[in-house]
Amino acid sequence: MPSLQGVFDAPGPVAEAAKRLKNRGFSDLEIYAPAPFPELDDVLDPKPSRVRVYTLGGGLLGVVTGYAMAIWMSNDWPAMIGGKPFAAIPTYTVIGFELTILFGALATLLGLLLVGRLPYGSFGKNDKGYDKRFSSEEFGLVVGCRERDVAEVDALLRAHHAKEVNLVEA
Amino acid sequence: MTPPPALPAALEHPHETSDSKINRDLLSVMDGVSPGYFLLLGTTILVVTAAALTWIYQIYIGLGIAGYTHPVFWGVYIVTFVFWIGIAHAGTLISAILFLFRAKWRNSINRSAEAMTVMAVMTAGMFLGIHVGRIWKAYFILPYPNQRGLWVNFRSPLEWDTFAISTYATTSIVFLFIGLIPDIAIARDRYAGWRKLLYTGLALGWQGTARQWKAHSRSVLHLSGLATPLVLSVHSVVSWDFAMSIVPGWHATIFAPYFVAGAIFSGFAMVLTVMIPVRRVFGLEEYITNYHFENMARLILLTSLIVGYAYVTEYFVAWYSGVEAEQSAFWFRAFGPYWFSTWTMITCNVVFPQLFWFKRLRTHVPTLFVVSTFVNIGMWFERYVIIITSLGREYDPAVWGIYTPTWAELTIFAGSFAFFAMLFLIFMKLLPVVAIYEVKELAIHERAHAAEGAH
Amino acid sequence: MPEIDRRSFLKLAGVSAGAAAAAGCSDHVEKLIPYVVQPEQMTPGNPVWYASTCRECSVGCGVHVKTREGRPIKLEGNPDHPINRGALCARAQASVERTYHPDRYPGPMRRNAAGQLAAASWDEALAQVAEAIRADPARVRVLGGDPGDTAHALLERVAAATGIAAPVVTQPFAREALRAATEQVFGVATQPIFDLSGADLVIDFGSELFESGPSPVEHQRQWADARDIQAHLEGGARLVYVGSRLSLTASSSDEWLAARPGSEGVLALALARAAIQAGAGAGAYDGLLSGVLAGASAEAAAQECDVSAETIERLGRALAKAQAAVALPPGSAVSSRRAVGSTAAVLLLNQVVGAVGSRLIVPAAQAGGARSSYRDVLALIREMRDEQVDVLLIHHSNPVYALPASAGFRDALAKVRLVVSFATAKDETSEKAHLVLPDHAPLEAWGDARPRAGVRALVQPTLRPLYDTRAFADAMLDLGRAVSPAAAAQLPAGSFRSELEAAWAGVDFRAAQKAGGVFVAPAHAATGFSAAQIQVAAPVLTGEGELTLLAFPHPFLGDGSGANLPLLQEVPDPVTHVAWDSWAEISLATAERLGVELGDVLRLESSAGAIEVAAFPRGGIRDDVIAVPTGQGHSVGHFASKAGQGLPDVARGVNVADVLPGDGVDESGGRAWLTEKPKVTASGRHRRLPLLQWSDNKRERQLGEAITLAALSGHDEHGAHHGPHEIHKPYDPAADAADEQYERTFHEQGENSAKASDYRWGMTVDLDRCTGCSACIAACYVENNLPRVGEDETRLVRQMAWLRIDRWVGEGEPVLEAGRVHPSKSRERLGDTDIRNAPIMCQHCGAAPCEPVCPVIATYHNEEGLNAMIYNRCIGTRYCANNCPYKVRRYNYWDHQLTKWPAPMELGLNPDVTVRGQGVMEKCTFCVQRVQYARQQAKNAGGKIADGAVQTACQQSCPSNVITFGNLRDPQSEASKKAADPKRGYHALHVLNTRPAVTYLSKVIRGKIEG
Amino acid sequence: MLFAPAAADEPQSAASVCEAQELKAKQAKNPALAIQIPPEFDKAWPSLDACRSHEAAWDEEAEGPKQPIPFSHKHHAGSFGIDCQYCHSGTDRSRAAGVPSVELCMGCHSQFPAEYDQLEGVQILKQHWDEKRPIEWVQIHRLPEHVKFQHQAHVRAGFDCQTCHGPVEELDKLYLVPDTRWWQYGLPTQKLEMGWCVMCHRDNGASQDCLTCHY
Repeated sequence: MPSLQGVFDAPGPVAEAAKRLKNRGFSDLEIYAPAPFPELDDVLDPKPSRVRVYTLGGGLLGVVTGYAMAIWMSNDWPAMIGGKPFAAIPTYTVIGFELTILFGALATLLGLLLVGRLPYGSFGKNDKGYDKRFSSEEFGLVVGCRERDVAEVDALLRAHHAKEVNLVEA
Repeated sequence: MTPPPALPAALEHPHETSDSKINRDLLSVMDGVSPGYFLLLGTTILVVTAAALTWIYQIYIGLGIAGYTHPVFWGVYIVTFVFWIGIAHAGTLISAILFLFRAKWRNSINRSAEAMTVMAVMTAGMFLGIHVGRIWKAYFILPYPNQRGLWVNFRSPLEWDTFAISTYATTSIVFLFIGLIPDIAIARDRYAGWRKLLYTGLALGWQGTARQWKAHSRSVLHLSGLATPLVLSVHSVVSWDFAMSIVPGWHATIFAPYFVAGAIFSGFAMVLTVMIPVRRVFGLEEYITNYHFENMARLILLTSLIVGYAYVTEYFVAWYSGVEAEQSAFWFRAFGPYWFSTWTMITCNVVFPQLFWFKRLRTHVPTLFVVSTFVNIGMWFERYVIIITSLGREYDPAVWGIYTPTWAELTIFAGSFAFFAMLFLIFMKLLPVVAIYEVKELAIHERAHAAEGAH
Repeated sequence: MPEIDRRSFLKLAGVSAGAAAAAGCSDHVEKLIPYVVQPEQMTPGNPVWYASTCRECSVGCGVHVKTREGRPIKLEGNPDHPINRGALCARAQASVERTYHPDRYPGPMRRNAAGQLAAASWDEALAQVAEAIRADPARVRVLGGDPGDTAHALLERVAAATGIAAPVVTQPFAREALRAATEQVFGVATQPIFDLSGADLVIDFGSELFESGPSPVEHQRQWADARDIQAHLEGGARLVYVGSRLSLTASSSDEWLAARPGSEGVLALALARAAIQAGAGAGAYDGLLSGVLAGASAEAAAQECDVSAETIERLGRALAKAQAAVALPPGSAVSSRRAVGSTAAVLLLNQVVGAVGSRLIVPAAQAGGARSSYRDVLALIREMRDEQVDVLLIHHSNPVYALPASAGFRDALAKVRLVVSFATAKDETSEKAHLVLPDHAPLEAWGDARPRAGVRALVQPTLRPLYDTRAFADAMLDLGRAVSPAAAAQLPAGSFRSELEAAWAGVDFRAAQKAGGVFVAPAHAATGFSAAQIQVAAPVLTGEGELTLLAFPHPFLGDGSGANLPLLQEVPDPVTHVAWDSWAEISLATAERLGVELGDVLRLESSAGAIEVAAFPRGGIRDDVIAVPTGQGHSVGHFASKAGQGLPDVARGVNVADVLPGDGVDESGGRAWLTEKPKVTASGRHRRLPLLQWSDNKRERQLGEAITLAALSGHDEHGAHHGPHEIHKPYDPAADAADEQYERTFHEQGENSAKASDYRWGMTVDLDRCTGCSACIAACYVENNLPRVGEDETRLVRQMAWLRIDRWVGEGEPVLEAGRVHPSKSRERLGDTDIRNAPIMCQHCGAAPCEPVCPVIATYHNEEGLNAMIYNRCIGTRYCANNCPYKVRRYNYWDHQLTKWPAPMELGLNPDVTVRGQGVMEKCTFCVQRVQYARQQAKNAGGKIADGAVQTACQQSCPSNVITFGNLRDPQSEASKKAADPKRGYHALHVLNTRPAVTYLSKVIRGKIEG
Repeated sequence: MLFAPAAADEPQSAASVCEAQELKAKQAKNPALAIQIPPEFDKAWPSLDACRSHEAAWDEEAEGPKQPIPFSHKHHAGSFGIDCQYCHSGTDRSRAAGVPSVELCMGCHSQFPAEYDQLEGVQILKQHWDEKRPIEWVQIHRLPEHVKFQHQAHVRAGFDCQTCHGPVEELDKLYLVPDTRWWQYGLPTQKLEMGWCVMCHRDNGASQDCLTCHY
């Protein structure tokens, strides 16, 4: 089934075009942008990104691991150190804190990969509708539709100041 | 603050060329190596080799080739370690904290700053290995399960260090990498040959779809959230390497904030010292403007004041405490055989930065360069003062002593700078030294505004 | 050393697994080499002890030699020996190094055509000498030190049998003047015995009681006991020191009279006169006032000696009042050309104060034994110069080094056709010899001695000779037999060993072997007293300089015989803390006048020669004196010279004898040392001295506390403020943070709680008894395999001493002096004796700062209160050392075990103590190996470790019982009792709340002597 | 096949006592076997298993280093059941176990009949004794220098030598018998490794103070 690729200059029109298409019931949409733009974020998927879940989870895991490790290890072979307690919580806070950050950061990276579906496709051998111009300064809106809708989509895209519209897949 | 200058006209007509000017300008840094570049790289590699050989010899023959003496068990190695850790703070600070403050002007310098962070941490990390007496047993410091059934001492500041530094290194690398992904994708689309392969791999198939950008910006946000307290913690932990001891001149509650301020101070200075020539050589004036430099200068002035305040406080507390050991230690700092290090420190860190009160000077690039260089020197001497002079005058006057660095220490010290420079030179040719996508973000916004204005 | 020797050594010794010499965990194949025949009394792994006698100096202390697997590894004092009663000095501790010295000759050597010493066989070597003697026995001479009683007798018999002249004896510090003076005054030519036990007033006229005196170890103990503050609340014995520099002895004295050197005799007479006038002798000696004491008025003496008349009068009264006063005669440093006179004067003083017979015992003259007279040596040199000597046999001495260069021995030696040396290890003399017939090392040989009346000491071999050596006496016997059948006929048939047993025929030899000799109380034999011949006169000094040269005996190197022992070079001089080098002490004023600072090189010139030596300006020396220690300046020897540092033939320091006139003899023909006023100039060069103490300014920190007698007895509340009692923290196990933790934790865990551990090891250090003699340091080195790091490392203050002695001058003051690269100026003052010697070892803190900072738990606190240091866990961050306020941790910057023990020295290592490798921290362990040994013995016996069962090495060796080690959890232990001292006990740097296990007892300041 | 008629005509003959012992053994299994033993070799000593142990102690294939003498612990401690402490006499009163002196070996071997000297090991032993030359055994159970092991403590606590040294009495040629009895956090510990000592100490409530072994 065919898909059309609209090329835009600015994020705004892309967003509007995408909204319109979505309302018209076109579900197979993909937006390509050279840089992050808030207006594009929620067009296709209004739900807040789930990356934060990973970060939080990693952080919590880290703090627990940090304290637990320090306390258990110090008691596994108790050696008297300068008359300090074996479970010296204040000092172990440093360990807990550092592991919070460490695990949090790694989890965030993991989140990015999973949520962002990376590594994606065939490592960027231009997939459907992707164009190196999109890594320049232009925006792309790729719509998959039925034969009979091609004309409509084309018109709609142009109506939203698409510089050009290409049929990237017959 | 003065508003950001209007973007160069060329950007308003991106279709005149097949590719955007931003891409071409910023990627051009990466291609083509001049003889000058090779000369520079060669020199650094030479020095690094010399330092490496010295290190190997030291491992073989023993730390005796360094200048340690009875009361002074820590020397130039630890001084330089703390110095580099300090440098490492600018990057994360600029990218993370300024990001949270939405200080958009950071966009053009944060990449190189983050890169510097990673490199500085790598350099600093090596010094822990150089410093210890039995590096072949240094793995004992890791809490790994072993047949002996032995664990590590989590009460030791050095153990905290191990965790803090490794965490910091990992996080900074993650931070840098996530920021790089979109730019690597840009490069992937524009290069052929081995670079193509390399970037294809590193870009992880980035295409800049809406979903990817969404996840990306969230990750950057969260990482910034994590990195900000981390930056503050890391140098606090390093400061506790000293503050947790009972050595007069080390055992001070002010150390954590004092060190953090100092770190930011030296970090910004180092960014200036490096970026000014880079901008000059690669003609990036359009992206890294005096406006950026001026803001950096402002921050340097601020932190310099904080650091200066810390110096005063230290002396005041030493005097006010009435503890004779503290008093004589600080007196010794200022007027003992190490007076030069103390006064270098004060001149470079407190006096020179005051020039930035004057707009003419803080926008005058040569001045910026000179002052920031002096600040780096001053900050190295600050650590020298703290470590060496305090150890030289401890509780038992019978075993007071004098420490003088040896050729070995100085070689390795020089090697660390060469190592840092080498990494940066390689980085410049391998990866975008300015965050392309962030610059575009700004540029496209500008253009949008311009367009609306036209209507 | 050659493989064959090692084998033959191993054959007898046999090494147990993992002998200390084997480096760390190397993978190379270790051989287990058992005995062929195992001595029945020895078990591999357990020590075997032999009683013997120390021959390092003429005192003859009794030692117990600790051997492991047939190797002597440590000397400890023989508790039953009347002289040292179990203690030893640093020199004795170091003497074990002679056995394993790298400079030892592997066998007989003969100088070949190329002038090099090459190996030879005993037979050909002896044949050659015998041949030469046979040629003309009249032109043969024997020169040497004291080979021991029987050996000397045998030597004389050989001489007689072969018709060669009677042997000449040379001993640089032979106290010939004392012998002569004793004959003058008491009519007996002998060495008197001084006994300080029970004395209440001691005046030392420069004998250096505690360093090079008549019997340092014995006298330290007697002195310390006589003034023990527990036993004598009024302070006990007082010590007055007469001398021109603040020596070790002076530092411990209550009053120091900085008299002009050489004026001791005058002062003694003046004191005697003052004492008599104050009623001493109850009129018995009034006759003297008109006789020898006629001119000895206090005023005249004040002029002569530079001591105020008032002081002389006061001390005179004190002497008269004293129940048990005694005066010690001038030592070698102040023995001038008029030494006999001044010595006699001091003996007279003893007579006047009634010391003779009790504290000064004059035994009957002994027959036999080696007598030396410097005059005879000079005569011999003349003969040699006139080519009347063809063969010269040299034993037990190093005349080329020890005799003043200007005496011309070196040149005269060149005129002797055959020079034979019996040296064990190479020295200046043996390097000049044509033949070397090496003697056994002291620990390898039989021998005996009569160090003094009533003591007949036995020397036993403790290991089979390492090399192809032969006991000196045996060599002489063989030589005598080889000379002619006639001679052989007159000589005993057996060996030296059999001769020895014959000589000891009268006594139970087995018992003597166990006891180390036969001891009886010396009998006082002096009948008369005559002051008639006493001739006191001012010293005759040659040279036109303004400064009098005081050539004082180095406390460790002595006459130089100790200079090749690395340990004696390594242990810093207790007064100046200089090691591995010479120095010249001058007063601060003199330094200013010459415009020199510490380390600036001075040039001393005299008619005899010139030396260049680094200046050591200090307050504790007269302005008209320059003092240089003897013993340094060797040009031969791995450690004595700089050969060990890769600088062969470069002398270490200077030999002060080089500027002394060769003809310096006193009235009796003994050697005089106080003879020269050299020209002293600044050479303009500077050398950094290997100096181990930065400052003598305590800055009022709690490091070496003192309390006045008044404050102690509670009379003087003002003085009390200076006393440390308000900072005292009496020991209380609950005060040990670690203990609290152990109880809390293990109690919960129901594991072996801290209570279950019966021990909390601790120590008390009584500064009031400490003289700073440094025997403890030497003992620690030997016991714990501490590397002797050498000059260069010492200059970087990288010594590995686990125990050091801080020397403080008074309380000090917290001056904010602008620190200089030089150590800060000496705070000593003439006459000021408030010197505090504070031995500092690991304090085994209950809340140790070093422990929390170690990332790998290489150092921690164990149940018994020991601050453990686990070498094999250490990664060398060195944070613990930074955080130790006492700075007692030492770091291995190099792999000392490879570099600092040239073969065969590693054989002398203590197998019970790990030899630390490169990159690890180390420190005092409270001799944990001894604790563990005692624990095992106790276990085997089914009991607990008894109090006193564990003696740390430092405690064992200490001559004045400064250190007490024991279980602080047992309130009855010696250590606990002493630590509980309410007024004197304190913890070093207690303000840091480290809760140490070491409790110091402050020095008691007794003040000047009241008249 | 069991019966070898060929062998019957030419009886196998022995060239040494040991061969003789072997043949006797064979014959015991197979009475038909004709053997011929010269009288000088027809002796009771050395016994068959002495011969075999002697052989095995120098077996190149067997694990463990070659010792200067083909000494078999199996023969001495095993078959003859000599108490370990008879030779290693220091164990109960010293840190070191002690290796027997040549004299001790000779104590027994000098009393044995002359034909024992046919064994090469005995010949070497006697050479050493005559030349008063020590035997250089290759050490097998070796601890690094920084470990201070107390034999007496463990022996007096009643532990068998085998606990650490393995079934010595069953070995002709000695070697470090592997033992991974003790596991630490799922990690195997090799014999004579620290964890190996520590786990045993834990199980027996012995001290875990580092200073017990490291000083």
